[in-house]
Amino acid sequence: MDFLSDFFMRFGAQLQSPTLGFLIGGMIVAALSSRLAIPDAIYKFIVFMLLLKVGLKGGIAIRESNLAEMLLPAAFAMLMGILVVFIARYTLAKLPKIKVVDAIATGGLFGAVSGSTLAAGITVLEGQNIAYEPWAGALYPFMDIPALVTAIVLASIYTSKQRDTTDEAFSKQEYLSKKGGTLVKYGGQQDITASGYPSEQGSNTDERVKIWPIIKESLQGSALSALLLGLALGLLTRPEPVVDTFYEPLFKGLLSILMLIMGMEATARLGELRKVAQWYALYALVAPLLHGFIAFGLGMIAHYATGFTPGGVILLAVIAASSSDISGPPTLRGGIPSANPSAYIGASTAIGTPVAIAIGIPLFIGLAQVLMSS
Amino acid sequence: MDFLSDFFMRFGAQLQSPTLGFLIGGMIVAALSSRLAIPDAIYKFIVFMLLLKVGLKGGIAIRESNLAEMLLPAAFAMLMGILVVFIARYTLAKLPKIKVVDAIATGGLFGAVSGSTLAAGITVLEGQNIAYEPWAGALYPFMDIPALVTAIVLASIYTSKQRDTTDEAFSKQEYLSKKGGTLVKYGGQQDITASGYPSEQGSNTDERVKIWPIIKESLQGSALSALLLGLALGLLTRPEPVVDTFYEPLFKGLLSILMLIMGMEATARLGELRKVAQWYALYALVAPLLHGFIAFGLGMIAHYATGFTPGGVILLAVIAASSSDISGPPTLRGGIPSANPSAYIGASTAIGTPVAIAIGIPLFIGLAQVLMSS
Amino acid sequence: MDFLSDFFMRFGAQLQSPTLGFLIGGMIVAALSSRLAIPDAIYKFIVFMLLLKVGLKGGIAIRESNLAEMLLPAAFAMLMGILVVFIARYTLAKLPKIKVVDAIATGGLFGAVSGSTLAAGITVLEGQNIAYEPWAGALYPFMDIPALVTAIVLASIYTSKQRDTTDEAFSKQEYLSKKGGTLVKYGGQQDITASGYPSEQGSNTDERVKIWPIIKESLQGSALSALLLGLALGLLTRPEPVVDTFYEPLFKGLLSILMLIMGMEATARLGELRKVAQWYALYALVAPLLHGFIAFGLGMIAHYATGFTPGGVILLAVIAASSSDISGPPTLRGGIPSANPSAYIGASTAIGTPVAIAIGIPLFIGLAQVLMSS
Amino acid sequence: MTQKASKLVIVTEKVLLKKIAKIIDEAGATGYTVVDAGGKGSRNVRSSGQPSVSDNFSNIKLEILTRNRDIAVKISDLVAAQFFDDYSGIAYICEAEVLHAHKF
Amino acid sequence: MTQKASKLVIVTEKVLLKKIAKIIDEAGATGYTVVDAGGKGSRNVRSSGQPSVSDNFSNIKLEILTRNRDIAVKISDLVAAQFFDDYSGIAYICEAEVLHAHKF
Amino acid sequence: MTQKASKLVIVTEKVLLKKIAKIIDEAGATGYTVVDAGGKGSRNVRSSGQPSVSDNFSNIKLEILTRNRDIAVKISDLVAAQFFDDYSGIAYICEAEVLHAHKF
Ligand SMILES: Nc1ncnc2c1ncn2[C@@H]1O[C@H](COP(=O)(O)O)[C@@H](O)[C@H]1O
Ligand SMILES: Nc1ncnc2c1ncn2[C@@H]1O[C@H](COP(=O)(O)O)[C@@H](O)[C@H]1O
Ligand SMILES: Nc1ncnc2c1ncn2[C@@H]1O[C@H](COP(=O)(O)O)[C@@H](O)[C@H]1O
Ligand code: NA
Ligand code: NA
Ligand code: NA
Repeated sequence: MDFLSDFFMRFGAQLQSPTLGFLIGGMIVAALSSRLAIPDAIYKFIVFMLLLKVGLKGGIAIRESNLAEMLLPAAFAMLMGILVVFIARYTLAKLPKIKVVDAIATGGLFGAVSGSTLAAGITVLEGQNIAYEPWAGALYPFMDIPALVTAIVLASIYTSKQRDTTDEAFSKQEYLSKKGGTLVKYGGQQDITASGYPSEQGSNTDERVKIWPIIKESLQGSALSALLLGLALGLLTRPEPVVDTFYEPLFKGLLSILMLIMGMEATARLGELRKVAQWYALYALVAPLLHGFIAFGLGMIAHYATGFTPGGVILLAVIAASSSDISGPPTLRGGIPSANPSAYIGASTAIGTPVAIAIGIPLFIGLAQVLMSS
Repeated sequence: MDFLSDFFMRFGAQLQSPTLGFLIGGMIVAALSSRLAIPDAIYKFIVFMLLLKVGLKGGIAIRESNLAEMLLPAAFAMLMGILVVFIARYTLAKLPKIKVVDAIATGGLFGAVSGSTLAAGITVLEGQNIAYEPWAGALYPFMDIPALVTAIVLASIYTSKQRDTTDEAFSKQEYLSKKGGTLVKYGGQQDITASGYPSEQGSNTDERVKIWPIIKESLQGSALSALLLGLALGLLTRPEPVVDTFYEPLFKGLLSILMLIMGMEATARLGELRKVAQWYALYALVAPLLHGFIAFGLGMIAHYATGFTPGGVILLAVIAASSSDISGPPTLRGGIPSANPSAYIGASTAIGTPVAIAIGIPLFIGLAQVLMSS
Repeated sequence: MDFLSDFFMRFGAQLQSPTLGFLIGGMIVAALSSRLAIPDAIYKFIVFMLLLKVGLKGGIAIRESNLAEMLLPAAFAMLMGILVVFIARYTLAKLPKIKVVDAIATGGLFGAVSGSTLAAGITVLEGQNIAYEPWAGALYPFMDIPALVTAIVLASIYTSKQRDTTDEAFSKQEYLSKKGGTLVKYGGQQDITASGYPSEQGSNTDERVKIWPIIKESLQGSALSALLLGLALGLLTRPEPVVDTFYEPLFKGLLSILMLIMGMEATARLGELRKVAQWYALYALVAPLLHGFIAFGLGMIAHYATGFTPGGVILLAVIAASSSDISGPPTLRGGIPSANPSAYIGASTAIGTPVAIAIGIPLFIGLAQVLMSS
Repeated sequence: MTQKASKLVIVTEKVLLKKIAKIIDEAGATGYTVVDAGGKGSRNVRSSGQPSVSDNFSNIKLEILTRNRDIAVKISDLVAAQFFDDYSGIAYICEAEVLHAHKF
Repeated sequence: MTQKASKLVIVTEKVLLKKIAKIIDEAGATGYTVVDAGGKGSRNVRSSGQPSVSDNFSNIKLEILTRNRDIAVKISDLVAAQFFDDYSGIAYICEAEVLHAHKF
Repeated sequence: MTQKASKLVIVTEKVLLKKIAKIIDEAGATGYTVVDAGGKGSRNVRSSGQPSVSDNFSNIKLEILTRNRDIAVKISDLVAAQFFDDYSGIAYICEAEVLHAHKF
């Protein structure tokens, strides 16, 4: 009882943070169909600034830290990235009316990491003076890439299996339809088609999924590039003056604007989410917290094993709870083209991210304070 | 004599402020047809930042203030918004070669409020350490919306009356021209037309002006949305940390850039203004000061009645003097489509705003110091 | 020996500066074909902010300084601008496979000044607490404009001479080809042409190169406009509050982002440079340092003659070493349309700017410390 | 296997986008494409209050492919009747052949 | 002295730009022009994960002039076969006459 | 009640916009529409010194509707003669029918 009341009090306090306020403000503004819009250039620049700063701080920190400490958390991050996709594969994908590729792609996006959620987590921690390993932000790619790779590989295996099955069935049908002249002809009016030659493309190619191109594609995305660039600059040069006078002081403020955008975006994507099966909404509501809890547990193991700080444990849980909103979607659009982007982007942006930020962050902080404050 | 010399000395001192310098600098740069351009994304972002900050500060202030104090100034703001439109209706609209709808729209724009002028006023006040009610910025919508609504309603009433008169005349003409086959045919070449079916649209619709859609349209505009969002966030969350470290310190600098843009814009719009009757230029020169003086008088009533600060009186005069440059024009374009945007945008942006900032602000400050410094 | 070891130590220390780190980081990021991109609006805004600030500081400084001091350095800056073009005309243009107009345009670009390199020089000086005349930034136009004017004039003279020669040859050929019906017809397929009427345009026009339009064109460019606007505002208004709280603190940080962009740009332009004769690469490698050394020498004369500070000497060398990347190219594209932009933009952006920043700045600082530190 | 189509092009003020999109939908067209545009016409006012210093492109160009010329003309007529008295705009039609489409 | 040409227009998702540019090159077209576009079609998903609040225009419109109608049709067929199962897109052809070009 | 028209399309470098606009005006066309464009042609240099990292679209596409084919050809010829020696560019003509215009 004491545990619970303590927890709820702390949880409640979090709800007043400006970070959350801007997120919810954005959701409401968009819901009232305001014409307020933050220009795309500003949005991209803010994301760049935030991730560069996380990278710079991480790089500076790594210079002075014992890298061995990072090993266990990094391994757990990788594990989480892969695990999340398999969870989606064996839960979401099994639900009625859910296309398997859509479910896998959704798992990939929820396994991947959101820079804005990570930045929000860091800001809230700093607002509460909770210490964390400054290199914790560098766990991002360790979870992000494995999640995207796993999703794309799983989807490719699944679709190539499917195709084999269909091909057999199809070759018969083709035989029949050939007499009719045109392969695809529905009704009198419909005499042109979108793709013209369905399924011909993949017919006789042996497509083994290549993993390296997927990793490269991820690393080349704008979000990871900014983070890794920051890491490298922090590690190899002496950027402290510019970090302390520019990137650091602007961080919190830029984040508040990003939260506003994410909130507006969440509302805007809700419509898209409505067009797909409602199971996506349920998944998007539950998955962030579930993933966060698992990662929190893994983090606690690292806490007791190698002294991973409570702040670090919280951040690990936060990035696990987060779902990618910037870098993930285009990678998945290219990697699993047959998946419906409305399903995964809707689920992630409209529900996953708000849940991770608004519920996840305060939840994991409250939990850490109760469980590790000794 | 002493009064005047004192006043002119203070007025002169204002002219050296950087705010004004950037405004005039922008005007000159554009007049020399420099290719210097501030990207549109930056412009929109600056306006957003400034209005959000005004809102945040206002919201934080309202938390701790006696809302009853706001009542009288808010009522005066509403009064001013409505009054300004009627002034235009019974002065500008009566001048020769002036279309009534154009005059009403111009009145609406001058009654509405300019975020940049408001921000300039606040910055100058702070530069001079003149205290003002922090919620004074929240008077914005109380003047802005009534002005736009009044203008659109007046214009609708006017045009529907006009149409009734024309319709009678027209039905005869139509009868005659029908023999000719085509309704609209000028000369041999001119066999296509812009609208095709003139006046048919409004023929048998009973158009009572609906006020709520106009208010909604105003509130949903980007400027008011940003201000109200800031107000709500300031009121309901605890944004002080991010306001103090981000929005507040950037305010003055961002304003200087906005002043530059407004100056460039003023020069650019001068050409448009030249195409309409010169009365618009005269109106745009006189109206801001006249409106400011009336509002100043009302503000003084509030000063003596409820202790409205001199700074507050100045800001009330400044927003009355200001004419909308961001949110107003699209609302009017939609609400009074038949009004010529060259008339009202030219008058407001090319002359109204520079006059309000460059003459109005120092004038009202000087006045306040002389009249209320006791 | 002592001299050299001392020099190399100081030179080495410069290589760790964040300015350089971001430049190289950008080059690498682009080389790894990352999709990281800084929006164009941000890029333009940063350049504007940096040059405005250099201008503002310069203007404020000029208010309090003895303008006579500026005379000699300004004269040397002009001399350098002109000299650089003639150097290109009598070295680069004489190399095999090099078109003369291309070489002249390249000389113009290398004689002109880069705002980003200047800003980098100032930042590094300030990081090292090396004093410099705050008006040194105002030397920019004194070198930039003469270089562009000289290049355009030289190219015009050259092309009009060429045309006279060709015209004679051509008139005969024309006579012959007229029988064939079409003037320009290569092969059976090629019956349409790009320009249709080759050389007809310039036939009977007496084109004396007008210098004033070129100067005006330069002054109206966005970079020079921002600098001169800042100068004027610094000189005539009292912008100190906004400079100290906004432009100054953001300078270093914005520069770091600009360096990143310049680095990415350098890599991106390398491909273009590869398409032109390799001599451009060699020129771009050697010229910045050569120009810098000459200017350094001239600066030392001013140092001993009128007490020009070592920091001022370094900045003079840096702007001489710099090659224009923002304002120069469009001016040259318009002024010498027949020159191939791939040649000059590639040489300047891909190699010239990185060399000036990464080698030039530390080199001249080291040199100054060794030669003038007494 | 191609399909003759009419391509209606409307260049007009950006503020009208939503309203015209509704007309297009209601007329039964299967879609439209829109790009930001600038331009000059009889009124060289570009309205909308956007700062022209920072952004000159406040026209839009809409392209609507229809199987049936009548639908295109109908959309054009409706748009012109409703807006071209008060707003800048031009509407013209070209011929096209649709090769591939998801729904046309 | 003009040259009859076919103008192929493809409106599709921005993510495909590089891949389609490659197809165009390989098919032997001499060039293409591309503009940012928005639009509405059968799927009104605009993909790519870009925040629609801040940017609605994530389609592109490609225009390819070819001397030879067959090349245009071939490009269209290849693009449609490869992408239109999974991505939004429409392709149509118009007639044009090239007046001036550097290489056509 | 439509009006046959020629639509001239010019794709060229952005720096030329003002100069070409002047030629269009002087040739007596009633207006033009311009959009930002990118592209690839024989010279794939896009000039103008804009950072290609941050902005790839430095072509413009101009469309000019003229009642009279000759005016279109004349504009095209003038633009080509004056600029296409030194600048990237292509010009072509299509047929169109103007349905509604303020002045055409
Ligand atoms: N002759 C024309 N050719 C191409 N575009 C035109 C033409 N006339 C007008 N336009 C476009 O239509 C818009 C509105 O024209 P207007 O209503 O005449 O001002 C202009 O801003 C141009 O973008
Ligand atoms: N009938 C149409 N007319 C013009 N553009 C269309 C049409 N149908 C589709 N489009 C464009 O093609 C894109 C993809 O269409 P779709 O694949 O049907 O979603 C849309 O976003 C539109 O930009
Ligand atoms: N075959 C083509 N189809 C469409 N656009 C083209 C074609 N050729 C050239 N262009 C456009 O014209 C511009 C200039 O072409 P060029 O002068 O050949 O470099 C290119 O950047 C393209 O945008
Ligand atoms: Na995750
Ligand atoms: Na007002
Ligand atoms: Na130089």
